[in-house]
Amino acid sequence: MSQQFVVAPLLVALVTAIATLLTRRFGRAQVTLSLLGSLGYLGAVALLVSKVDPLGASNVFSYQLSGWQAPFGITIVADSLSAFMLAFSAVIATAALVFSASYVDSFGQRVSYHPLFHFMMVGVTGSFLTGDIFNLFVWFEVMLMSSYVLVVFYSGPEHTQAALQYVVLNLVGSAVMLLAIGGLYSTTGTLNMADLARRVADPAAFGDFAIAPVLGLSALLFAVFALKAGLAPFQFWVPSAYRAAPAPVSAMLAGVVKKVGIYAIVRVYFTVFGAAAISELSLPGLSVPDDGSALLAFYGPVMFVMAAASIVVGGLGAVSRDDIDGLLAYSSIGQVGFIVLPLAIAATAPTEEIRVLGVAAALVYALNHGFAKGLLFLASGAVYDAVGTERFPDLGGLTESAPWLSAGFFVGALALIGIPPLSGFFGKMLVFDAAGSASAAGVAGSNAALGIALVGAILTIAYFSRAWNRGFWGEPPLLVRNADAKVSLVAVVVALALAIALLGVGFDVVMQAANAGAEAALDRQGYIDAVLGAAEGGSGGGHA
Amino acid sequence: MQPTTDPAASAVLAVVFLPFVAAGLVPLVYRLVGERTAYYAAAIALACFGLVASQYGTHGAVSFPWIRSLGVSLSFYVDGLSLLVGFLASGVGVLILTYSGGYMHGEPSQPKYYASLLAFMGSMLGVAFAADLIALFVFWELTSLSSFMLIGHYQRQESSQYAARKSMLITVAGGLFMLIGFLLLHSVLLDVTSGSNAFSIVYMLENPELVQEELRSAGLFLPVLGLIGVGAAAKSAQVPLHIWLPNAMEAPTPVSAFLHSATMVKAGVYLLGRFRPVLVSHEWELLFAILGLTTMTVAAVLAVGATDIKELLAYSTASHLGLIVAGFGFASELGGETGAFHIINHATFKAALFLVAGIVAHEAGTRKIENLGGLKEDLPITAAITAVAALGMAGVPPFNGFYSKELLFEAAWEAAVHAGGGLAYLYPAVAVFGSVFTFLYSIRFLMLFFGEKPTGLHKVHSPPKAMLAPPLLLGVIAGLVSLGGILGTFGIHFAPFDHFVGEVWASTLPPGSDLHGGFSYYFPDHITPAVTMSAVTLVLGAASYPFYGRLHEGVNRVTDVNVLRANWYYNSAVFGLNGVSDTTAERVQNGLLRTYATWALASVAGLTLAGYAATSVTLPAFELSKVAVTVPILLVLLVAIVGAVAVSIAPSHISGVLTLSILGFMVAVFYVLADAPDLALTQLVVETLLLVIFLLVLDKLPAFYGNTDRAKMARDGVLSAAVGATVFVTVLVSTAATPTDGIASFFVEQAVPVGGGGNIVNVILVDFRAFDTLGEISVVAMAALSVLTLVAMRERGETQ
Amino acid sequence: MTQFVLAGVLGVLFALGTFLVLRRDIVRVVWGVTIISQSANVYLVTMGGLSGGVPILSHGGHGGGHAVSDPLVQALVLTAIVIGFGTTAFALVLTYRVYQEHGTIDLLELGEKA
Amino acid sequence: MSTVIARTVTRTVVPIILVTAIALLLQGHNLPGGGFIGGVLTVTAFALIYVIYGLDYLEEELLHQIRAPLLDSIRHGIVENYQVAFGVGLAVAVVAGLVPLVFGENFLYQSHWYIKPLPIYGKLHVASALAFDLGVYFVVVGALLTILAVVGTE
Repeated sequence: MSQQFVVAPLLVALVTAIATLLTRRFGRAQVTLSLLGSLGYLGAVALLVSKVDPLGASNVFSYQLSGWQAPFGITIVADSLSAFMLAFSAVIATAALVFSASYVDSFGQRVSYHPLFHFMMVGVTGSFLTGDIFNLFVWFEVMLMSSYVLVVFYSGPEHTQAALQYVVLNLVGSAVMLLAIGGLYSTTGTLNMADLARRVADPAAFGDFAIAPVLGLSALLFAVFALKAGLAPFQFWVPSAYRAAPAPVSAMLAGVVKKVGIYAIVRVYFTVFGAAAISELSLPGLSVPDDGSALLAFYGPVMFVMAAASIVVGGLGAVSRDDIDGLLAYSSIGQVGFIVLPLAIAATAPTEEIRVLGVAAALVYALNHGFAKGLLFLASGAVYDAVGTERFPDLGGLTESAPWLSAGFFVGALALIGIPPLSGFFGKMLVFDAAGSASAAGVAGSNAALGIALVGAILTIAYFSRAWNRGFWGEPPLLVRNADAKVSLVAVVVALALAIALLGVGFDVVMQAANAGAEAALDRQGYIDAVLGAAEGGSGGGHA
Repeated sequence: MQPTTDPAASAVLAVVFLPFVAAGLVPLVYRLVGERTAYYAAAIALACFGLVASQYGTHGAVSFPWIRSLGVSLSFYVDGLSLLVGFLASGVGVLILTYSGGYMHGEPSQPKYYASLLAFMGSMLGVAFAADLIALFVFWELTSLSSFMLIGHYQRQESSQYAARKSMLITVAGGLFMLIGFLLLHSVLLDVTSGSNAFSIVYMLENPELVQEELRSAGLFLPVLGLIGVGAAAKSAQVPLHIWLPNAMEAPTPVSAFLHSATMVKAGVYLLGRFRPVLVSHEWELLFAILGLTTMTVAAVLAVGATDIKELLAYSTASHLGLIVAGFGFASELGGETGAFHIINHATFKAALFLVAGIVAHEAGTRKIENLGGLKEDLPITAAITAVAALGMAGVPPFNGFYSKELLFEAAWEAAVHAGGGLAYLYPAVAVFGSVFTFLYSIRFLMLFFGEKPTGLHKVHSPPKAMLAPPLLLGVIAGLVSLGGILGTFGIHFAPFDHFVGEVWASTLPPGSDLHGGFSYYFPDHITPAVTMSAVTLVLGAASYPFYGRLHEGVNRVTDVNVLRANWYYNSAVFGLNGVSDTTAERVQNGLLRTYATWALASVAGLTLAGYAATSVTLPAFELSKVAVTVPILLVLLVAIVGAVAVSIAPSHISGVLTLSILGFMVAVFYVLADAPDLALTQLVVETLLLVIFLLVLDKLPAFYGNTDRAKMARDGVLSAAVGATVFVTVLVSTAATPTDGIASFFVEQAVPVGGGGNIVNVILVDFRAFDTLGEISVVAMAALSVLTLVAMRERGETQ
Repeated sequence: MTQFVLAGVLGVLFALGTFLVLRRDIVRVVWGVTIISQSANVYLVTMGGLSGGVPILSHGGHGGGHAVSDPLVQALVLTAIVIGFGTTAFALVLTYRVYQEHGTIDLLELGEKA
Repeated sequence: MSTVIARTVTRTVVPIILVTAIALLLQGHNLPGGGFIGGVLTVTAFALIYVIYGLDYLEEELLHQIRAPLLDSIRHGIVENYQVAFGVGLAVAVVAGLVPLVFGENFLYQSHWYIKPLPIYGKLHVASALAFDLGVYFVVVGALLTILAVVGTE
């Protein structure tokens, strides 16, 4: 029973966080430890991925913390879905950290930057891996607490104000999450997600508890996840927080932290609640399938409306922004809509194929958005570092003085627009494909989904082409002509751009991983067996 | 048909990827040879041309696996149509790149220029040969992208930026429509082909009837047709999406000649030719014949209104693309023939004319039509080239454009007759009307070389050889094609040429179509409806040419009316979008936490209550509950509420904090009564510490009492009530549930024997669920870090 | 009927918290958040059942000797209280810093400045 | 504020609080208490000294050490010690969780032993969880003191 690799990424991040906390007095050593820790994290994630997704197979591993058997102890679970999320998060995090080492001023690094960054990764990793709903709350809080501080990091007027909004909304969110967890525990008698999935699917076997409230309770939880993902109408904190945070932190917030909300939606609604035995469901104007996915039928329209609103608000808001960060922040709102749109389709899908396709599309889009938006925020940071501003009115002609940086930005923008063969194209294509397949299968609303996706995609072209013209072409002002982009920063941007191109050309691997992730997300029984079956077989019982 | 051999995989692969590799090497080459990079690039194009030529006579598909999990392969298909576009892309490429060697002398950013041109050529070759819907789309979008880069070549100029963005918005967005069309096609084919061929164009070409049938039965035939049509129309500048093409002339002239007349804009018509065998039908004819003829006419009229020679040529290009679209649109075999032949003719005369325009602009220093004239004295060879090309463009017999236009007239007439007359006679009528304008602007262009030299125009120098040779070659080819028609009348045919055009034609027809013994063309020797139409065109054209000036004015007066200009709609939309964007940002993200919280909380309440309503949750019976609230607990809770109310209406910060701690202490007492001593202790100490921190902080804050707006209070009250109601229902429904086998009993049983501790709560915290505690202390540690950061970074804030 | 009283109490507490969160004064907003999270804790404890016994066993090792209140929710709430303490402390210091940077704790004024 | 009475009371009360805090920490496994509560109570004792005597007294007279503050904006070097305390606390908790890995058990696995015979005490029950709880204790003490010191200094 040495499946320590499951917990390894979390431990590496945690140890790194503590090590960088204890070495604050020794600047150099701290940065070195931090970078080493980040590489170690990358390695731990790679190990986990290689175990979960060896060629041609996908496994589910569960690990009982403190050695207590599920569902009593806390379980962490590594399956293809978690592995997918962890894998791309680890890469983006490493890039952001390397960038930070030469971007954030050394005083800031010494104060708290590195421990906070790694604690954020602890929270992210814990959230991706945990198989316990309350434990999810705890890791959310770890992630949030560090992100609060990182948003307010520069501690100026705009930073404090942005953080205030971010903090208050999320504190309310935390309370709502507790409420939901309490209700679910009281209703079902468990906190373990696999156990929860088993119980809601067959309440008769567990005391015949009332299943009806589960939908409302899960809706409370959904709002919290939507808040984390920055989905309209919970997107309000996004623009100011992304503007306020240091560039690499914005890259993390948009590229990784938001995706935790997406992951939670996929995990909790498709894996855990997907088969809730809700039989009587009345949705005005909508038909409810009788194949045991009635709960998802409720979330289909909900997710659709939220996704559509996000796409429109984010896309429209981004067009005329006067600064790169603002544009990227609004863009993030819109892009999260693109991630959730195929989930809405998956929730209402009539066939298993379309359901898998929808979830896989969301995963691919999440990955692409992580890379592309991460790159763009880092590029924005590098521009700021070189020019001293990232406001369009003061920019122009960057391609002349910073060609590599501009090329990196261009690749990121094209990836989000969906120009092939960059990875972003496949994200967009799969979103269209999911909606198109649903449309061909006659699912209500799928044509609307196609339309919204198209509008959003055109808006993306509109705002990025405008940004390009204003910032990168045109007459360079003096500041830009004297710009001296730091090689270490530009290198990270270019490396990410290359990664985006490689992921597109070698998309087969990504697609297989996304498919495996989607299948894992929908393989409820596999998840339950891995957590509860395995526990009976061995790990926790014979304790002490 | 003679037996054909399969294409060579390596050659096809090389022809598509060689330009990309070469493009990647451009910066290096430029460093070595400087401006002579033009000839390096031309050599690459020549190599591609040779590779394409080596595949002449082959027919079939080669395939390489790419994204297996999606069924996407990198497969290529060689037939007449793809070879034609391949020849155009590489052949015109050779000429353009050579020409650039002279034209771009001393221009900035040449490496980017040549790299983009080569990448474009590769993309275009990819479009030509791709036999997989996704692979086709990949190359399709890459052509848009390289076009964006090239139009924006003079990146400091705002007009270039405007033009580049416009072309990107229109062509890339159009591409997205096409992508959706492809994906719908794919999802329909997925069931039929069991997945393996769902993206395969070859499969579709082999089973056109099946594909059409499946599409129709899924109700997706029209959507797919329309979506693919939008993609083609955007790329091939069909009305009203043509507006990007005139602006694209901001690019250096070789680019205009290459991308925006000879090749990239042909991608759209190529697409129609490619899908014609699969989708041709009554609806197809209606859609594309009308679209094409409209474009042909409208763009020809606009060309008459042009004041700049490149603008004139741009509208002319759109017009001729319309002609080709209309040709492909007509469902008869003749339609395919028209399109196939005119693609060739247009490429020769239009590329030649663009290069001529480049010479004129380069040597005369102006592109204004009114400032030019009498150029033949200084540029005799150029004048000769122009004569052949412009007369071909005008459709004057016996020049090459005449023969393909004859085919259009024939196809239009036949379609009208076939459709039983009536409104269908508009086809030939509009075709003639549009052709008159084509005649007019073509002659006007030719007249640049004749007549008086305007006073402002000085001695015009001869262009360098590198700039003269390419148009000369194109002019010679156009001349040869023209000659072929005359000879054809006497039964002498350029057999290989006719055979090739026949191959192209065959590619655009469904299997089993009648090619009437293969393609041949000749000067008409008897009166047919088409000949009559040609004659009418020439007579009307010649008769109205003297009034060209007035027509020019008239057209411009009409296009001054905003609502008649597609551009006006584009500009209004794009600039209007900025306003909408500002409004969105200001209204939605208004900076007020109250707005944000209102939306978020209202959504939480709404969503949750909707969830309860959807499952028709029933509130539990009055007496049934697992929760027994005793009287002391009740009293404590009531005091807590009083505390909370007092907090809400507290007149000052201090009183608020003190009442808040009453609430906190009541909660602690509640924990005592609820048999939770650890919680009570914790709550007590935490409450004390919080009180201290509150007081310390409040000491520094001003006393602030937000003045109360009654309307807002009422709204907040309603929202608060909704949130309260949500919680109320949540509490009620969750107290009613009675699951068995809850996990809690396990902890009670195991705490002492295995956990080794009597305080079950503590055993849970440090053993059963120590993982939670680990997270919890991380948060506490970070809270301390956060406070440090907030204070320490204060002075540093300004540095970033 | 007691559960109705309980539900009513919690509903009112949440409503009051919500009302405070919507105020202009940052300090009041923080109070609101505090009330909401304390109410969530109270809710969790009541879900464990109120009529058990103190979940502390004598060290003899007999497990099911007497019925105890659900110790799990108590542990969860303890975690939640501590986390809530950390975040509230941060929010308070943040409030102070907002005042330092902007010279106001009026959210309306803050919003208009942005 | 610092009247003679207050100072006298503080001198008496602080040791009592500290002893209670440590008792709560140690007995937490069996009786109400534990790392968190013990920690907060310890902080209360320090807070009392700090309120009555001021931070300078605590720093100079009681701990006899003056460290140069790492961050110039944090006036009191003692905050450094607090920070080390919560860093070390986290480290202790994590190491306590990691040790079982050496024995092939899972992260955070806890065990307990009876050590006997011992003079006077008879047998002693030692739970490995105490190490973890000790980590919690240090985190709480360090973190809360940091917050109080920083907020107080402002």
